[in-house]
Amino acid sequence: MQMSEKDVAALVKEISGSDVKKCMKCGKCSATCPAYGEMRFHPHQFVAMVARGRVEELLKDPTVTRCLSCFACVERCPRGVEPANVVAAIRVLAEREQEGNNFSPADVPKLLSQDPEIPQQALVSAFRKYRK
Amino acid sequence: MQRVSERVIARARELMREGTVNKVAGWKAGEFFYDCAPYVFESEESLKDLVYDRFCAANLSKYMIKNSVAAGAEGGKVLVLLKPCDTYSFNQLLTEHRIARENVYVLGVGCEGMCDIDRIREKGFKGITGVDENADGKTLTVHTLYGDGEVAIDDVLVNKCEFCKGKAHMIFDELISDNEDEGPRGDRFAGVRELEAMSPADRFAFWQSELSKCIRCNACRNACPACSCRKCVFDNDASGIASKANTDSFEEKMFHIIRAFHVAGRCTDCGECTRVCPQGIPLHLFNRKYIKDINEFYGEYAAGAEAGQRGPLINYTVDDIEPAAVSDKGGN
Amino acid sequence: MAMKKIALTQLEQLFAALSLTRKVYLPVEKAGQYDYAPWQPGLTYHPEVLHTVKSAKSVFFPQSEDLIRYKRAGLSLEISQQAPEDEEFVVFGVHACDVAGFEVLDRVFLSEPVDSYYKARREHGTVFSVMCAKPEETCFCGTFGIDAEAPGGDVQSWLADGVLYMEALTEKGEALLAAVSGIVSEVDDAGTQAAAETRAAHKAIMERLPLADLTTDGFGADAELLPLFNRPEWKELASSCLGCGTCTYVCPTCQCYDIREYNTGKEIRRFRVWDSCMYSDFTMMAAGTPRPDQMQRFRQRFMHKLKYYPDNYGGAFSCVGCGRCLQKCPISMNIVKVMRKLGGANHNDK
Amino acid sequence: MQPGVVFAQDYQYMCSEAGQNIIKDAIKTHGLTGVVVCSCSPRMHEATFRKAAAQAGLNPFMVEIANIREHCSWIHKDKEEGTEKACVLMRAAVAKVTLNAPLKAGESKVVKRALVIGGGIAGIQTALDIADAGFPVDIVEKNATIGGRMAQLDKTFPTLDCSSCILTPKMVEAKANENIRLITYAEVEEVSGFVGSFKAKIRKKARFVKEDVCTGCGVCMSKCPSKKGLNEFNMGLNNRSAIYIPFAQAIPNVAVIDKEQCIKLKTGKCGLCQKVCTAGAIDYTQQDEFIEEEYGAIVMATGFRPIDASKFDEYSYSTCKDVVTSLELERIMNAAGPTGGVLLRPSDGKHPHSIVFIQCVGSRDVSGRGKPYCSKICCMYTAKHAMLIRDKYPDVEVHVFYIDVRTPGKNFDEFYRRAAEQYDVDYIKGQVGKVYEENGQLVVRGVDLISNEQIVLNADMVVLATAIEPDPTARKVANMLTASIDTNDFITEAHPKLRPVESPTAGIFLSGVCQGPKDIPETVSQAGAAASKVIGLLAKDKLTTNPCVAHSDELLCNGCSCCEKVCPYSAISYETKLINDHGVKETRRVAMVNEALCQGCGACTVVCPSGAMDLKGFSNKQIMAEVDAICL
Amino acid sequence: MSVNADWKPRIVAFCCNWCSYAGADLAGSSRLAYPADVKIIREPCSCRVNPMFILKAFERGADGVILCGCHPGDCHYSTGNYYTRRRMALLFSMLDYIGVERGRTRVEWVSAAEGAKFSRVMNDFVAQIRELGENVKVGDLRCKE
Repeated sequence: MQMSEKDVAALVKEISGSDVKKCMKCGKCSATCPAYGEMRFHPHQFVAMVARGRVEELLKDPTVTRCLSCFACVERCPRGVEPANVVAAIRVLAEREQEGNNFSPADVPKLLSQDPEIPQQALVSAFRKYRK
Repeated sequence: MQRVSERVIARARELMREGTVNKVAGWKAGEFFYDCAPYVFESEESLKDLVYDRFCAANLSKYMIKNSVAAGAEGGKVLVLLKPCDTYSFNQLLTEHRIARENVYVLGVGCEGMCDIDRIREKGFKGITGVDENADGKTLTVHTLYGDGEVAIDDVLVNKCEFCKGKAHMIFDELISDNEDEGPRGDRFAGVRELEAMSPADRFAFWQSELSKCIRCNACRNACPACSCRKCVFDNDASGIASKANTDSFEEKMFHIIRAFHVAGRCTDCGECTRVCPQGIPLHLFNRKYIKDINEFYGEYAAGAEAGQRGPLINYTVDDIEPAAVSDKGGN
Repeated sequence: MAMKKIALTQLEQLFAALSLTRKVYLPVEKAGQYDYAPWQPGLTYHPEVLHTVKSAKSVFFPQSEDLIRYKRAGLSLEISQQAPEDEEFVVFGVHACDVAGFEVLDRVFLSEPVDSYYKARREHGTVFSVMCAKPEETCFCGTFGIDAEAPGGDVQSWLADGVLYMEALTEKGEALLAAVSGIVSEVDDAGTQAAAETRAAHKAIMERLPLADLTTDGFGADAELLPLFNRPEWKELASSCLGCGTCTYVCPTCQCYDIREYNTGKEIRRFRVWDSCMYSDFTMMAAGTPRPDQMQRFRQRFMHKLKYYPDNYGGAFSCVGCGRCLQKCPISMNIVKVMRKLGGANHNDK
Repeated sequence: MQPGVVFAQDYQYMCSEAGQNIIKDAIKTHGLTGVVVCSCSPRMHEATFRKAAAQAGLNPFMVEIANIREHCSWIHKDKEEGTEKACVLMRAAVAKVTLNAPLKAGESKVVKRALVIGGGIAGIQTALDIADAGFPVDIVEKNATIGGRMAQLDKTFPTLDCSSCILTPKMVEAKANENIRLITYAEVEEVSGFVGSFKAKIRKKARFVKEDVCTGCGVCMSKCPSKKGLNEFNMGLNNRSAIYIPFAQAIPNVAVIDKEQCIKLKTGKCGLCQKVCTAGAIDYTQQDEFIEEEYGAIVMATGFRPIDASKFDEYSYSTCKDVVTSLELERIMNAAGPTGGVLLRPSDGKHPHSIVFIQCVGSRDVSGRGKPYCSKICCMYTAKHAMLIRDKYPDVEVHVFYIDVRTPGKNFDEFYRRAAEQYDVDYIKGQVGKVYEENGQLVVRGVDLISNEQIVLNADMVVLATAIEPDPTARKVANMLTASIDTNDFITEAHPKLRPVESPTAGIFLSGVCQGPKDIPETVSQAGAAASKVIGLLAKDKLTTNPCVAHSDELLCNGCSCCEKVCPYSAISYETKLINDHGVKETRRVAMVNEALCQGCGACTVVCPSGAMDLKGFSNKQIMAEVDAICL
Repeated sequence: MSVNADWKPRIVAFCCNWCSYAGADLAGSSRLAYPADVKIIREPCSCRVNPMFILKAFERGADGVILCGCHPGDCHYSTGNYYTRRRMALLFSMLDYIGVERGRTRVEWVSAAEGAKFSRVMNDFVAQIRELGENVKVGDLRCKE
């Protein structure tokens, strides 16, 4: 069954374990983000968009992979929102929407050719998470 | 058990001899092998009758209410033998200022589980004259007037031991134990869950059948270390709910619900109520229900794990669950 | 009257036949425990069960019974009295000890002033005793001179090889057996022999019981009251007593009761309930209780069974050695321990 | 007729004079021992009918009301049903009243003296108001001078007037007022008793300077060779001598010796101050003194402090000298401060050209590093700082990172807008992620959520609007007073809306930030409110207590302390005493209810398993009688 | 379950003096009707309600018991209803556990301003009790004769 965008947003919340309603829109996550310039949507936007149920754009955005998963935003957030986990949840869902869930070493060169700037940390963390 | 037993008895004698204590609360050998009774020994000589074996299930904590005060008045100290589970009751009584701690010397004694003579009888043994613990440590040979038989210890444990809370003592001045604490034994809430899973009608039928056996002998109440009121509301004609016998089936319910409620958050699950009930009513199912509810509603809480704890019913948080969670509707 | 017999497997038919004309009480299992309750189709007798939790006295002297009801009617009081039992019933499966227990109660309730409720039940009830199948280590009826092999009552019976041999002892008993003559059959010599053998085997066991040596020495009408009363050992005997009423309520001879009232909102019910001398409010009076200490209450119970009652009733003891209290006391204190400590070799005169 | 009822009368306006007379006459004629009025809600006329009964010589608490109007006739359309219900309600009231016992309101004395703990603006204002009403007040201040936090401020918002200019006259007035006794450099050690008669033990710490002799000339300070003590008044931005007067306008204007810094007290050598003191005020042998006093009321005015900013390592507060807190900036901007009022950055004393303010440092923070609440004053003082800097030094660029700008208050938003519009303060909606030093330059990285860009700014100074928290002494004092305290250590008010300046513990009042964050005008108005409550209390000669209070039957009490723990008013205490239980004499620990403190909620009655604790006027038996009557 | 139109449930409502009793007064002065089956007992605070009272009501034949107090946080005595909340959660859980129908007991927070809520709650509760029918599980039979 096709899920509505709202259901997907709910799924993001469930996977991330993050309560986006706690966000008070201070922007500390984005202020602290070292990959801010690399990402089309910034951490605070992620949180706001998921809260509003707008996840399609996020799922389609290739720059979500640029999040370093450094967890600075999680560490610094005064409200315990955990934006990095929201980003990670988007990534998981994006992965799931693709054929199969897995991520094999063979995919790495292809990804690199598509985007030579992709941070190594992102690859490693994706590899840890999605290798089956 | 044998080894611990010898050391316990020797140590009690020693403490009495050297004057650390002048009384020893323990279990006194009875007419049969299984009927030792709680007893306060007052001389070293009398300690010849002290036993500590598989049939010393009685919890001695409650006896400390009177005896700790009496010991203080006499300028002495009373030694009490406490099994791991008994220490919870002792702590709870300390929390409630019922025991004069300074007059008590707690000798924690290791326990491998107590046997229930009634459960041995239930296995079909009649006229039991003795049991021997077999070398495997797992079975008993039962001698009867009508021949011998064998029974697995696990099958005849007292209910509280079947669901032992653990082998660790929560309080002691001195410890004699060979047991490693392996944590709780079995799922003590399984019985509660089983009932919860039944339909309300079946639950009602279950309790109706169990409680209709109640003869209101008050053994559960009088054995309970939490039910230590000087005068129980059910004995107090001025309370408005005094009653002496189960004249109507409602009275049993009233008695047992109110009793469970009065000890909620204070009950240490010592299991004495079930052990002493002459009608074999599984009274622990009331108390464990409350312990389970409290754990689920307000976070894990073990009454008597420490002295001085603030019990869940004399406490609150601003975001506690609403009673609506258990009564379908209501609240905000 | 000659002995009759019936196969154990046919007992249900006997109960069914009897219940046409009267209520039949027998030990019935409820949630793992046996107590006397009316027979219903599907229920049968379990000879292997030695004791009901509450003794058979509960049939003649129930734990709770209404006496009178009263309510306001305008400015006056409307009072209605509970009618005493007026229907026939039979109590089946009573063992020798409980039958002896009835005699203990009879001396109290049937002597003046007669207890009309108890008397009515005794008159309308027929006691059908059965010799106990397997006495246990806690049994000591022999101590009180009870012949377990002749359980007594109106009809007494013995079980041998799946057959119940019965014999009427009273007119009531004869009438009862006559009522079921179509179901019970005559007993031949072999049967008489079998019944005698089962009695002999039983006697042999009785002699081997661990409490067979227990005597009433030091107690009874001949014992001196005050020295016994003042024995210092009472204190240690009572020291662990929790003050519950278990021993009292399982006892076949305890006969104390309290009269209480319950306001239903529409009327007042005055009823009586078993009381226990172990309770702190026992014989509570306006000025307080005469026995404020648990030791005194504990002593009262055993002095009554072993001294006061014998004094009042021609030397008979108010204990029948059924052993229920030995099995049920939460802290394993009981009359045997009391008798061992204060009587026998330890008694005052020795 | 119900059992016990001997007289019944129907009348349309029972609450009228004539109706009341019917009741009074009936009481007298029939010798009634109880009265049930079937009428409107007891919330309306219970007092009326009780008074009428009292006038007829019947104890007023022998009156019960059956509410057959609001709870019956006004809501049930079916007349028969309604009548039936009215009868039931009457029956319940009759059942209850037959069990009522005459109650008498207790009386207790009122000591006509108040104690104010804390000598900041809150404490001073409260004390002044109480003193003006003619009651003696003691102010106990832990520091050597009164004045508190307000004395440290440079200007106040939104008027920008000089803080000390408006505070010091009040301080002087407090000293001059005959009814006020200042006990400075002192702490409350013990409090016992209850409303109307508290007993307090106050420790007056040794100053080593005779308070009544010192003239405050200051010579000792200039001669003192030990000058390494951090100047607390200036937030440690500069040093002071071991013997010091906290600041020029200190009240009392008396020196104090810091015994940790004093060479004489540490080594026995020196004694210079004693030599130079012409008044002979120095006394190295001075010991702590104790003052014991009785009070009718106690006011908590323990104030606040900024939280420790070093927990927020992303702002580099502990590593960069030019990252300062707002209160430090107050001192830097103040003419009496370490820089003489010139804006100079702490690291090198140079003039800063760019200043970044960061708001909500530790406020609205549930991560555990900060406080979950809004500190309330930061938005406004930051606007004040920004405006003052832009006003005095137009060359300085000022940026303010904010989450929300909260300005509810008279002329507050106008003030903030002025900062942004007239003074060109750069307000950036967003937070700062990191402050770091790069090649000797402070760099601030933050985000502008509106333009959706990450911003990197060079700054010469960074000012942190750190959250405020209750002064750490508040918890200790509250425990002493058995005043309840919330998870943030703010003192709980008796009712958040209706009794905001009272603690649930009778006789304890709250003034200032100890109850919750507030600015100066709010503090002053609350201080006045607390004072008026105190005056209302002290004006009474006797306190009459609510007679519907808990009562413990000592024969039934187990001594378990459950009741004590649930009592919101600390009205229950335990006593070990000899009890005669039907002839058995025993020493037992039993609960005692202080009727002056008990408010009659009944929480204790339910936790008491033995039923020893009962509530007068709403006893277990009375309520069960009502239940029985209703369920008939 | 069939509902007998003639059957009148007995319902006891314990209301705290400061909020819910006043809320009931407001319901009255606003003429917001609810069934006459509800009878109110005034308590100083919901925390005064002892589980004994509730069982007593059932003993005497009540079909439903409802307890109303100030909203959590608004208690006149600061903390009373917090204790009520815990006690009643546990008591109701036990009643459910012994097989008494859920829904015979309820706790509602009704402020002095919530006359409409009081009326709505009582209408709803009475309807619920009517649905459940007569209380046959927890009552003293002697009171029913």
